[in-house]
Amino acid sequence: MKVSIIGASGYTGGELLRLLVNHPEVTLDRITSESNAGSFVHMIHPNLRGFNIKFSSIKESFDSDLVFFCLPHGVSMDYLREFYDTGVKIIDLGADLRLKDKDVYKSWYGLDHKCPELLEKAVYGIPEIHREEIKKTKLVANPGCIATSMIMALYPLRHLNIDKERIVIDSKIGSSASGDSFSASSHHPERSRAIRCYSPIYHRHIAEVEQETGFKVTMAPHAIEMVRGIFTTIYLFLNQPYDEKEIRGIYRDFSENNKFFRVVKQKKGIYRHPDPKILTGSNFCEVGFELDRENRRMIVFSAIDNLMKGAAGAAVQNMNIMYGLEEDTGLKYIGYHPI
Amino acid sequence: MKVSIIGASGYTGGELLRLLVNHPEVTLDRITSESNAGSFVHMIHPNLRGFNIKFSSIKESFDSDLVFFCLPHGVSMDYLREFYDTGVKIIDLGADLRLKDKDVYKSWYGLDHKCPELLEKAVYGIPEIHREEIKKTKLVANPGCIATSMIMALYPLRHLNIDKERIVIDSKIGSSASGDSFSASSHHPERSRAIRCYSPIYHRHIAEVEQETGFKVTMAPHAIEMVRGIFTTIYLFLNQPYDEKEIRGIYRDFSENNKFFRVVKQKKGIYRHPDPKILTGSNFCEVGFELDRENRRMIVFSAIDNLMKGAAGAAVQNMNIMYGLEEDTGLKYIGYHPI
Amino acid sequence: MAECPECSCIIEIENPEVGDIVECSECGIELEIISLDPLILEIAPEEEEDWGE
Repeated sequence: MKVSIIGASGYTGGELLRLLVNHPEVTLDRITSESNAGSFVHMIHPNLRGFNIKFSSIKESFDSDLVFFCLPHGVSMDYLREFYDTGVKIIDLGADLRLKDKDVYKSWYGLDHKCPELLEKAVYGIPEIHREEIKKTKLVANPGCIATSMIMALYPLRHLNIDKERIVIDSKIGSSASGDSFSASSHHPERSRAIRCYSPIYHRHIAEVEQETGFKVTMAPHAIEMVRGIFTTIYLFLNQPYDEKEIRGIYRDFSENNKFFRVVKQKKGIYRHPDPKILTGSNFCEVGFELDRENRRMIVFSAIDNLMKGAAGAAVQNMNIMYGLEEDTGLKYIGYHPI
Repeated sequence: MKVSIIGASGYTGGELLRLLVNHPEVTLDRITSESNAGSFVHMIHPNLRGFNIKFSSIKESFDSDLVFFCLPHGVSMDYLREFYDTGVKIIDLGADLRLKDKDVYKSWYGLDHKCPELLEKAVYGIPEIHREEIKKTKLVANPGCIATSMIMALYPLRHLNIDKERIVIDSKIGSSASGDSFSASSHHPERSRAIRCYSPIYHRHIAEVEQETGFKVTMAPHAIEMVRGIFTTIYLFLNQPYDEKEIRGIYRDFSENNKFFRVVKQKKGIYRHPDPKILTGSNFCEVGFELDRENRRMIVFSAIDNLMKGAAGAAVQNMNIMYGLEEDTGLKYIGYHPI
Repeated sequence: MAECPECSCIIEIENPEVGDIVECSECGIELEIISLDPLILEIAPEEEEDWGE
């Protein structure tokens, strides 16, 4: 199928392009970037040297079956309706279609939604939850990266008797999650080795967790010494005692139905809990846990590559599902060890 | 074809296994590690979770067409003759077969060679130099990682009028190049952010450079803040003036005949010279240069991933050539950006 | 097809027009088409990019 990427000069667009150039079923149509139109992609994404792909402009003609939107939130909205009306399939990696309720959207993003009628048409792009709907839709809202790491860990526990009002989440985030625009705070001497909490409590991805799991969470993201990767630590209060086998069983069943979901809780080896370090470039989400039976508490760990399962990898996974392909087509990436 | 890895618990063996599990023409036979026999591979290489491969012992029966040796130098020698005599194809990723002259071997490794008769049967495993011989041999000596980065940059210049006795090489090396055995100096608080020159002048890989290019080099490797990657800076004294187009032409021709060799010298973008950062996990060698015409000097840059083009990637490339396959079969890995 | 005056890489140009700015795929320099027949490229005036170092 012929696909285009709108806004391909950013990290998400670049990662998506890396996946698409080696995807067996895909031929590329337009790879747009207004500021770089006419220039070679590898001047921005050096890992794509040798492919000789050029950026084009969104104003040029399209001949695509599916279009990926990798535009900042608020900008996507300007083009979504125009493209949707042409009948083309769309996967929006931005935030404009993630929240079903335009008032909730306004409260988190401070913008009036320009195409609210698309909100209930869009399917939230976590296949592990919405696989059947994704098969039938023409419009997918790719989830936020931190949201993905939280939802993948919490959703399988939705039937447990836990205090759904008191969930504490402490997330550690790689610098690539804030995109390629640089600032004083991203200047190497200031950013290197920092442990910097940013937008605690009011991080936008929280809204997606509540929408998808019904859990009310408090979350604080911390930028740490990492480029790719999200490591999320979730603190749960249980209303009744559970034992390890029960919890592990729940997660194991979930992994049996979802090939990109892995349970990691080992007694041996260096990597006994999930670790984004070894997931780099792969589409896996690894979840583990530690149970404090007496005090009825549990800690759950969740690790992903924010540019893969948290963005481009999930987008290709959604595309595969929309076209009835094997879900891991063009996504058979294994992490590297050591890295 | 059926292949085995002998000594698969180390970083090179693990990287080779990562490539082989996704190689279209390969089925795995034995994956040995004496200390881990019977245990799952992913306890040592967590990125290989989900493949359920177990380590076996070298004492068990083999049914392989080709065997990769990933044993420390000196240990390989104990098994090489035994396996060679069975007629199986061998690629030795260790150092025991790299130096053609057993006395040179002894001077660099301090050991008497146990199977000197294999030395002239073994082909030095840089396809960009020995492609035709590799097609016909049953025994390949995979080159050293730093040696690879130096030879790939110097070999194309072998006909230039340069002072072949005065070549200065300053190499920056990732920690994975010293393998998985830990020590006081590899302890994180001591190793993190270190810039530590180790075995200057007498580094063993120098012998391979002189053997393959005829150039006499002085080299000092520096361990820096990097896990994967080698960045080699080569300082050359020219006996006559050359201009940029000539040098670029030489390297461009070399890259046209060798798909894993790339010339990188750009006027634009962040990555204007080679950088191992964006080659992580790929089998490319990137070479660039800067010419000082008036003073008849030149600096050449060479970047590789020490575990890929410097080890496992080259080994698979050699295997592909030995079996008449496309050279990049199972090696179509693109670097990641950002990483 | 034309040769980049900076690095002599051969550049393919679809429907070239005089005055167009094209980019060399190998060295990334910006080039201006100054004639069509024969197709000739000249290094386009561009401010020296600040390396930030």
